Amino acid sequence: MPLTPEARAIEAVLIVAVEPVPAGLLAELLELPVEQIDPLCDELSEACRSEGRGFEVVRIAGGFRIQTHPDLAPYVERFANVGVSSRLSAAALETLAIVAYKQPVSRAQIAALRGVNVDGVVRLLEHRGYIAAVGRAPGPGQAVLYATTDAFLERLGLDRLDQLPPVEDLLPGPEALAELEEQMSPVVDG
Amino acid sequence: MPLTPEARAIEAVLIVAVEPVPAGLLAELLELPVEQIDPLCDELSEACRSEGRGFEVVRIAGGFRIQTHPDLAPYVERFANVGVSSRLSAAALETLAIVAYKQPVSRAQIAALRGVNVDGVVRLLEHRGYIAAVGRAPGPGQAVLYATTDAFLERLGLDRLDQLPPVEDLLPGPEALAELEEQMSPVVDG
Amino acid sequence: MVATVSTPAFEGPIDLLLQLVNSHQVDLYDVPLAAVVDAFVVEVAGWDSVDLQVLSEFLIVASTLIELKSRRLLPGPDDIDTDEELVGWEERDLLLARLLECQAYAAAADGFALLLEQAARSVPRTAGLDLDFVVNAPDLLEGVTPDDLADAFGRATAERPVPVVDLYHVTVDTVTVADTVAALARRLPRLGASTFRELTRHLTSRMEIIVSFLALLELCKQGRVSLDQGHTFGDLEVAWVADDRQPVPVGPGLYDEYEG
Repeated sequence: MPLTPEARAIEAVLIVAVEPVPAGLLAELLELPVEQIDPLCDELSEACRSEGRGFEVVRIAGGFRIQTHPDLAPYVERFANVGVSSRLSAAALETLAIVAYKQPVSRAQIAALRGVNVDGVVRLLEHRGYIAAVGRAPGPGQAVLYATTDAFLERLGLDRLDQLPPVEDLLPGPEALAELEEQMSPVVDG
Repeated sequence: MPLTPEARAIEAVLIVAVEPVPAGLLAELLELPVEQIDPLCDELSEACRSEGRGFEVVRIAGGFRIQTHPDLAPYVERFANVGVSSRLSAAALETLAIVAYKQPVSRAQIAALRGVNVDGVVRLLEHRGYIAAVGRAPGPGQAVLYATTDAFLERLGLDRLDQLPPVEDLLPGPEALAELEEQMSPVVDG
Repeated sequence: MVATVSTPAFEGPIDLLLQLVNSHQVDLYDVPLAAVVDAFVVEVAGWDSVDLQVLSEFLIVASTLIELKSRRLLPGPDDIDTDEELVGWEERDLLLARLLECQAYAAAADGFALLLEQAARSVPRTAGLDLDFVVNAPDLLEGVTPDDLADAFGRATAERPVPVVDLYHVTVDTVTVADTVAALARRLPRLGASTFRELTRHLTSRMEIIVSFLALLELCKQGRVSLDQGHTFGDLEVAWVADDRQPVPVGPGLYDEYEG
């Protein structure tokens, strides 16, 4: 049985979501009363079960999210271990370098500097323990700020951050960064 | 009709993937001959369509990926945080077209065609990940040669470069040619 | 190295021609050649060595434009010698070929814009792996030294994104040649004689100055002003030729407009 339009919309949002999405936010996006979200997510969840999808829709602390079906963990683990390249890509290394030299820094600031969405790369670096969230920026939005970890220093064979080779810092300061961030209009071009 | 175990496993892998997964890698993970991957992905794709899911399974940039259904763009865009990127200018798009059709191509070759300095535009396109330096031209000068990237294919929603229309199809028709010629002949008004 | 010529609407000779060709209202001959040449000269001055290829290509484009434009601008015989007309056919053919190729890429660019727009309607899943999966992948920083990191930082910062302001659809308030002819026809009789620099002193945009120049040429064609330039690049002396027989025709549509 095909999904209802509302359940489809919820599924699409959960597909792009990186964090669990609260029912309140889903209600807002769909312009529906929040009481209707639970039944819709149940519909979605049930549809995944009955059709034997490879993922499930679950409610966890903070909201709803899509995750792989536990049955398929062996494939997912194999993918995680085989599918990742054994070296950091040039893009990932450059992002790591920006975090190392400009820390603490937000994802949006890195994105503004690199001109591309860096969510995936930041996640990877965080996942691998090279960088970590260390706080939140003051002001509106309260963006999460990232810094390098002790594991990062260890892997590079350094004791302290100030042992990093000096670089000519051509990057704009915080104010210019904020401005740059603003100029990058949040238009999706693909 | 429930998915086959193989299609489920592929779906689970695509759910955790952050970039298109090549058929060869899927075959390796599932321990199946690579020829069986295409039909399995077709099955998955068809199941998504017939059940009216909020996402689709597509073949893009040489691999498979899960993406939201275009119908649901209004919800997904509102959910935002889908990427920080600004639109490409007409000049950037034209330069990108030249690289796409003439790759590998040097900056000087692009400049000769466009009749302007293209350093800034090439840098922008490289920075945005649409093009990348892929080598150097033989001969004196050893100009850096540029080609389009997988990210270019992804952002244009293409699987392979040869899906672009042949350049011959893009040339203006005979009427346009006649008109051009007429405009370029030295008419003096009296 | 090829010269970049940037005015709000035009970028370089080829772009310029393309725009002229594509928008049917613009006269091919109304090209701000001085700006094109100025920019090129500045560019050449910065060269370490002379690139003959670029130089000659520019000369072909520029000389073709200059030839075509000068015939149009200068008062002269109404018809031209056919032999003379044939001169430059080869250059024009070359230019034509390049224009055609550029048009094909411009069409491809339109297609790209469409594809980008369509593709942007679908967003890929990038949530990645749940963190509770066990990953035994090798250390991704294996073999990376602090110096590599510093180099990466250098690369990342050397390629800062250039904020792009797309002026493609910006329309500016245009000052028309017709209006300027009318204004000069009122102003010049009082002044009697003046110089181009004097007449354009109050103007702020290059566009207005170009339009004033074109308006003066129109008046010159009509025999209402005399123009004299003492020496190359000297100030242009403008003198009103008193003629009470009939007023200078004014009104929209009487003069070719500059669409720069």
